[in-house]
Amino acid sequence: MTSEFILEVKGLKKYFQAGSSGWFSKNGKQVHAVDDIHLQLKHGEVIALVGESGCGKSTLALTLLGLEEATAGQILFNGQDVTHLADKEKKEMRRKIQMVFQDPYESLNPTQTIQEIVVEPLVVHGIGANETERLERTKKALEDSGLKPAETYLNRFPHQLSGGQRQRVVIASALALEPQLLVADEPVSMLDVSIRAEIINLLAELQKTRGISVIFITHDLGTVGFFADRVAVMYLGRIVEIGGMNDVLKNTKHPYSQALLSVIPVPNPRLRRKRIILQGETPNPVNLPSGCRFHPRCPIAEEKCKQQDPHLFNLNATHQAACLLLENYQ
Amino acid sequence: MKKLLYLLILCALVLSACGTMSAKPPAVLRIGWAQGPDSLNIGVAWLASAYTISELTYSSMYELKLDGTLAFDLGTDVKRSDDGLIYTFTIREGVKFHDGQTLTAKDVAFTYNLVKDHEDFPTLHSYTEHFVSVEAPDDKTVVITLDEAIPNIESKLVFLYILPEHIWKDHSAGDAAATFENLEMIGSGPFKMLEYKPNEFIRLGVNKDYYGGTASLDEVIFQIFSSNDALVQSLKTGQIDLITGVPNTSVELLKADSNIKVVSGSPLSPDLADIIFNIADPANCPTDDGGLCTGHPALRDKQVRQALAYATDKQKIIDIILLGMGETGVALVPSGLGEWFNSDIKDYAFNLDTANQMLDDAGYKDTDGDGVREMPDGSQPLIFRMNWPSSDTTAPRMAELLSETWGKVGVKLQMQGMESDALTAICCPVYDYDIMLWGWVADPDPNTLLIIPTTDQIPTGYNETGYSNPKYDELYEAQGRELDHAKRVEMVHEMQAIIHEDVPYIIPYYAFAIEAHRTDRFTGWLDNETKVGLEDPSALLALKPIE
Amino acid sequence: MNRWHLLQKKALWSLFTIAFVIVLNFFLFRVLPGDPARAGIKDPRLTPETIEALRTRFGLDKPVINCFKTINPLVLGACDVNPLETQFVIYVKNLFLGDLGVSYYYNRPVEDILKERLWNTILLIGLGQILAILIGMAYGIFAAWKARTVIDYGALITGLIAWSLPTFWLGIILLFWGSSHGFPISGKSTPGMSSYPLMMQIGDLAKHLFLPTVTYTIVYMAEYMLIMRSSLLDVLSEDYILTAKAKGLSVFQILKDHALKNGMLPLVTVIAINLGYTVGGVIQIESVFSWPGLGGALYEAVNRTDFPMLQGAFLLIAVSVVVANFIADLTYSYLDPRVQTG
Amino acid sequence: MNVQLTESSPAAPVQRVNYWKIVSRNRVALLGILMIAVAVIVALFAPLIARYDPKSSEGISSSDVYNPPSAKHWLGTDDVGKDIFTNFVYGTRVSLIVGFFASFISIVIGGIIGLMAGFYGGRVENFLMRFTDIMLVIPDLPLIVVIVALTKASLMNIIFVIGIFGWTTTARIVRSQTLAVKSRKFVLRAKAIGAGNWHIVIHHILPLVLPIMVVNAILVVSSAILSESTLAFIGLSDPTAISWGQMLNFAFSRGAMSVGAWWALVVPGFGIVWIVLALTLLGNGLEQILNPRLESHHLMPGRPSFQSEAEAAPVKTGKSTAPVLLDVQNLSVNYVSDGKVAQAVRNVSFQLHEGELIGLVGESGCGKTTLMMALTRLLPAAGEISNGHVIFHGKDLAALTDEELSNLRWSGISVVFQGAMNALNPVRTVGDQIEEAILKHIPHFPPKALSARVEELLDLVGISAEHKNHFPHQYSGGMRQRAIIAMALSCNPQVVIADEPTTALDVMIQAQILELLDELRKKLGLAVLFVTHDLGIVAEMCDSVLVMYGGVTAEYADVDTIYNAPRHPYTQELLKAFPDLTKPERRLTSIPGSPPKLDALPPGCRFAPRCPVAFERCSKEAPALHRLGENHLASCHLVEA
Repeated sequence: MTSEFILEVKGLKKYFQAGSSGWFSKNGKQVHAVDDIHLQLKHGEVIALVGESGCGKSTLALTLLGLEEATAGQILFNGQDVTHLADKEKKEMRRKIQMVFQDPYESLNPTQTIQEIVVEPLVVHGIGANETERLERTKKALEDSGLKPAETYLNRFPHQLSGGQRQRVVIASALALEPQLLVADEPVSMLDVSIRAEIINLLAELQKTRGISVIFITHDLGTVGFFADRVAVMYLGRIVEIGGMNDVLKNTKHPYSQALLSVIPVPNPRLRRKRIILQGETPNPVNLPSGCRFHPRCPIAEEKCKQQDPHLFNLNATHQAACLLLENYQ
Repeated sequence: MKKLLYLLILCALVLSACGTMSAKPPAVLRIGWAQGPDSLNIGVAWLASAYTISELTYSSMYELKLDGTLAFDLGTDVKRSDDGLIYTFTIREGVKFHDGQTLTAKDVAFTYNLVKDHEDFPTLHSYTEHFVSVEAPDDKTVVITLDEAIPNIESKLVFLYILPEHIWKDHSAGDAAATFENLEMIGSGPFKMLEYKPNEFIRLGVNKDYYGGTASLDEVIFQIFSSNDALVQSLKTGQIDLITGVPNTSVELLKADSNIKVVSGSPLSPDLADIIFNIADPANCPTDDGGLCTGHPALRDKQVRQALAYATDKQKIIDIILLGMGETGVALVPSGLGEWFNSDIKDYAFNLDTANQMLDDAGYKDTDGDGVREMPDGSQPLIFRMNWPSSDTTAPRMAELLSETWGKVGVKLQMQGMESDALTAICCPVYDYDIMLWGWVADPDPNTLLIIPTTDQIPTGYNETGYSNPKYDELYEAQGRELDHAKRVEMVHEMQAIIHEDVPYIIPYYAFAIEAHRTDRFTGWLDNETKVGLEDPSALLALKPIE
Repeated sequence: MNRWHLLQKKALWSLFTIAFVIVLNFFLFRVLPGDPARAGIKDPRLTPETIEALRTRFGLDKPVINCFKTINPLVLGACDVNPLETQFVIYVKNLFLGDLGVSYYYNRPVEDILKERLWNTILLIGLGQILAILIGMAYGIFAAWKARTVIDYGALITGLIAWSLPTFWLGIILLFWGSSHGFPISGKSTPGMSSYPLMMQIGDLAKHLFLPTVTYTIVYMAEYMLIMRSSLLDVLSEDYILTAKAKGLSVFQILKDHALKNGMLPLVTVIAINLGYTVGGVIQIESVFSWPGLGGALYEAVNRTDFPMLQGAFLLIAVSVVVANFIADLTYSYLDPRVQTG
Repeated sequence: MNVQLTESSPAAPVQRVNYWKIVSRNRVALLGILMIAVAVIVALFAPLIARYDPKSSEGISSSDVYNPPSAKHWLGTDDVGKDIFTNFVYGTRVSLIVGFFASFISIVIGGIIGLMAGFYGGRVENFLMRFTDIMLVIPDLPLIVVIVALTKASLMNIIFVIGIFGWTTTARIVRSQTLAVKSRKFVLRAKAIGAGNWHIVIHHILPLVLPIMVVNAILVVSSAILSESTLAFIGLSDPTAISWGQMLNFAFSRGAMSVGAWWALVVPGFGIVWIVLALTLLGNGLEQILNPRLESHHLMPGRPSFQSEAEAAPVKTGKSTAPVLLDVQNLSVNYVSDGKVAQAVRNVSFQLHEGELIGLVGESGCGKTTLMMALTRLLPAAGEISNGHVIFHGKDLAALTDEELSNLRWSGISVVFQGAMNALNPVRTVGDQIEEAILKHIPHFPPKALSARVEELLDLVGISAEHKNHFPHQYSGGMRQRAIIAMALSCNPQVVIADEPTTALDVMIQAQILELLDELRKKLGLAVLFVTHDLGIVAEMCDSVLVMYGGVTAEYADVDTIYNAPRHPYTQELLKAFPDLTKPERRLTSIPGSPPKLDALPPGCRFAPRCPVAFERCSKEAPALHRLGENHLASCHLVEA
């Protein structure tokens, strides 16, 4: 452990070419999927990333894992620059950063058995001296993920499992490598409400017992409230507000965060909240608005918001927001 | 506006059609063909049908009679100089082309010179091979000067149809002659071209001014059918009156029809089917002309070839492939050529024991017991490649039969049909084959067939077998100079005997030409002749419609 | 990308394909075994002078391209030849002038022969395609609507059987039947018909056209029916059909206004993709029925080793297919708004 | 995708059994396999089956040519007097050999090109697919004919040339399948665990591309066989190998037609049809297995409604004094497939009053959507109303004729469907689709006013008039949902059924849509039945809530009661599982297990297996629906008074 942070992201950018580029046509437009992200994650810390679709949270995850090549900026893992690695080093790094995907129906190969799925990372990385040892590890990973007894699952196929069980398999296969950082991309959004809790609880438990750091991407803060330490709200490729869970939920400062949190339905008919409903839709990340990228939809935007692009202002030691109106908050 | 005009013309056409229809119907003979002429320009035409049409629309110095003899057509008299190098022809006077112009000796000389000067007239040009000059001192005299005395000038002139100079002179220079389509086809023959639709039909009208008598017919229409089946069916239903190339398989069917008569016999221009052996000697290979001479060594052994001749069941081939419509072949000159055919040759009678015995005696034994004989030195088995042009539908059937009987004498075949150009490419003078099934079309004069196996023709690729026999070459030269007809016939007979003895070819059969006509619309069919063919226009002139 | 862009792109692409076909067409005949020069000459009994004269006449005496005298067999030649004097450049130049060379067999310009035949083929394909599409579509729609009933299974089985029929064999069988039922069995018209009144000529043409068209229609109808059926089955299980039903539209209205156009999209694609394949069917039909079209020309040219004709027919067929494909693409973009404006 | 074809995996035996089971269940594929088996057996044992030696012409004379079928020659003789049955039997060999080897070449070439293009993408894909496009456009049969004609027609050559030109469709199919597989998350997951390209292709892409390649290969075999026979028919065939096409060629070119020898023409063709049909059937069957199509579509006639139980006393719900618009009494729905009956909804009753908004909640598979579809009889073809009434304006919708029902749909009850993209026809403009609904119910709507009306409707949902002539794909997700709402309102319905109208939308858009719905409801006085699984939305919008579980009413009450005093354990558990943003520190619990399968309902209470407070009676006896208050119903033994 050479660094205080397991992960440090500095000015990370990821742009995509807009539209298809064939032999006959080429256009210079770019999608600003991730645009200048700064983020630090301590060892054993859990951070939740929230935002609407298109805000760049999934791209950010893929870029962190090196599944997308960063356009600019730096990613430090344990203090070591992992932004652009050769294939071999990348492979080594992936052993330490693992990912759980959104759709358990999609992220398991239907032609593989559960055993093959969970043992695959071990084989790829040459972990375990022989078949038996790998099998032992596989079983352990499965049982740790709540699939007990492991033997009954080994020879089954994904389609023979329920959605929750499948997501457990995904988690088991990620944990088999004993990673230090886990990126979970909306791991429960495809599951029925009644079983979401068990997956979240499983992740929380594993995080605690193994002390791994977790980046939890979600659009539903309610589910992770109890186990995330910090929350980052993203809008159009940027983090607009970041802070401790309670800071962000109870003392929301950025107008976008305020709006976003206000419209998440709450199962309490007696609670009559003021909902801030933003009009229109998130602008196209190809043509970004000038100044603050939220200003065209911002209910409290001022003239200066059209010109000036705000950076994150410190609100307190752990709470920051990118809004010009908060510039002099303290 | 244009549309209106078109409509008016249409109406006029309909009216006129009705008008003519109410008059006495013209006597129209309909002939079915499976293949139309490739060109009306006889200079570049290849196909027999083009020659048939030319025969009907043009005159030439001589004509071919149904008995295979040649007689004067346009010519009335000929004088040969003592050295045999100068021929002076006198021609008919007052002959008119279809467009009314008079045909004179100038037209004749023009035609002969045109052909002589045009190497791109592939077939005709060879007939003027020895011509030095052709002149027309007056309107009825044609003088031909040769560089060598030849015995058969009649057969050279029979296909040189007289073209009208006034039309062709504009198309005589360079490429123009070969590209001229000649759709009007102005000639002086008994019929004139009325209408031609390529691949559909040719309509000929009778030439009332024809010097050789006028037909009772008004029109002859050659209808081109694209399949033999359609041809046969149309004859049966009466859509046509005559078909000249009856498929063998349909003979029985047509014979069963009381209104149809089937006539078969040796054709005037027979198609000769050959089994060709590559006997080109690698030691004398025409390498300068691309020769490879890869033929199987066993085939260069006369014993082997004779044994194969004994192992060839010609009668069965005729029975199965021609359904009996042919006679066994002997040597290069087919029986259809009449007196030129040597009927005294005793053919190799089919006998597998004799064949086996001959091969055993010659040392070709099956040493490894696989059913295939090996060379006497044991070097290679008697496995021969056999090829034929893939457009030929009878060849593969013949190959099957040969493979079967030859197999019984320990000879194996690797059979393969090939496109004719590919076949040409391996044939000669490359000699990169073992056995081919191919054929020739015979001229009325045996010369064109007899020249094939001469040594001189090895480098040209004309001699497909690579056969070389000084005695044969000598006889060929001699017959080509022999002006005494009887002596020439004798020499030709001897040459056939040599070829039959040496077996560079096996001639499996001489196929009959088969003609079928309806008897309910016209009389006067020359159906007691053993020969059939349209080459003699008199066959058509004799027809009379039945009222 | 808007529609105009798409059109440009497709057109450019079609041109590129045609260029490729031209090059392929030229070199194919010079690379493959078999000598075009020998093929044009046919008969080994010709004198060398005659062969030379013919070579010159068909332009075969010139080098194929710079540096190559011939390609098969490979004979290198001078590289400093005037490019305009090479066979390839002359070939391309002549193509642009509409000159496809002279048929070895007919001794006539290939373009003249093919021009007549192109129309015959278009007549046959056009009529056959239209009938096949109309009947196939109607039948397919009906079968899909009546899914899981006897009608549907019947359609499926007959469709699969018809689809499995070799075109030429179906042609032969129909020919066999037709020959005993008074149908003409070969060609495009009764010989000599052109001297009869127009109405009779048309009647005669129709009689000749009947069997080939029926053959063509049966074979392709089956395919279109199967595609239309399966594509409509997909469409009919789409949510917007349920929407339409919930709106209270009648079955007929839904089929007409919501299913037909959507269901046709895959059909148009298949028609476009299949055009190349369709031509194969035309060769078979035209050779069975001796229909004087392009396919027949190709077939005859193969049998007669008439290289310029073969080359010309192949080129014309390939170019027609490319053009037809282009038209089908345009049709698709017209039918599917997602392509026009997406 | 339920078919596994990998044979290397340790659990392969299980898969193979599965595979065979699946195939054998598909009658089309089975028939194809049987027909192929016959052909293969004939080919293998040709010398035993054939009655003569095909190469021998022993004893044949000219009288044997084209003999009709007889005891001596079962299928007659051909143009050289040979036995057609014998040739036919041997011809099977050539067809199968050419078909198999040629398609093998095609599949290998096409497979490699398709895999490479699909996997690498970019320039490689561009180049390969452009090349494929060109090859696809160039007519292949003429090309094959030309090439075979110019080379020689040996069996090897024919196989090779057919193989070389038959790969285009394979390449396209493999490419698109590779693309599809590549974009699936498990490939990304494999990358994320550090697997290399080769590993991914072998373990993740190929196993999923292979089944489609097999299907394609079968069709390629059949087209190779057709190509071979066509070539042979044209006269390009190997003379040493008898093939069906060759038999036809000889018969056709040697006069069988004029002689009337139908047997020489029919028999070889029958062979080709047999084998091609067999392959086509198998290919089609396998394709059906790979891409199972829905058993039904929306235009199939529905099953008639009937009453299976005696009339029960009407159940009254709701405290609203407003008149009842939709009165649903004891509604039961069955799904019938293969004679098996599954109860999807059983005896559900509720009353929807004017201006009321009822939320219908429950997990997936609890019968919410089935109930909703049954109301206007939009059930899939297998569904039937097996009991109960849906009374709307005094008419029982369950008993109306199709035509009467059509007239009531949309003008009386309209539906806002889930998944807005699919609910709009992609090839027609949005305006057009709205107009259509209006014209259906008001046929004489003045044409001039029509356009204005559509614009008015769009304006109502916040879409500007310029979008009227746009196609659905030009709309964003939120706009599409708005358009659907506009369409639902186009005929002034009194009842709107909204089926999860905001699922799959972002929260902000969801908020916009919900607000719009709420506004419109108040403005137009609509009664709404709102189907959702989001308890948050229900809490914020609804007046009353109907909680469904396993097709029955678990609990019905006004919204406050449901959230603050739920009586049914299911409702209670559901609430515990649902996150609440205002209480982030609250740990959620989940309900173990999953809702019952409709064809395997537990005896007794349907919730008993998952119920934390279930006791013995629950698994034996189904609880009745108990009335707990004026407006509160629950079906649980525990609430029994």
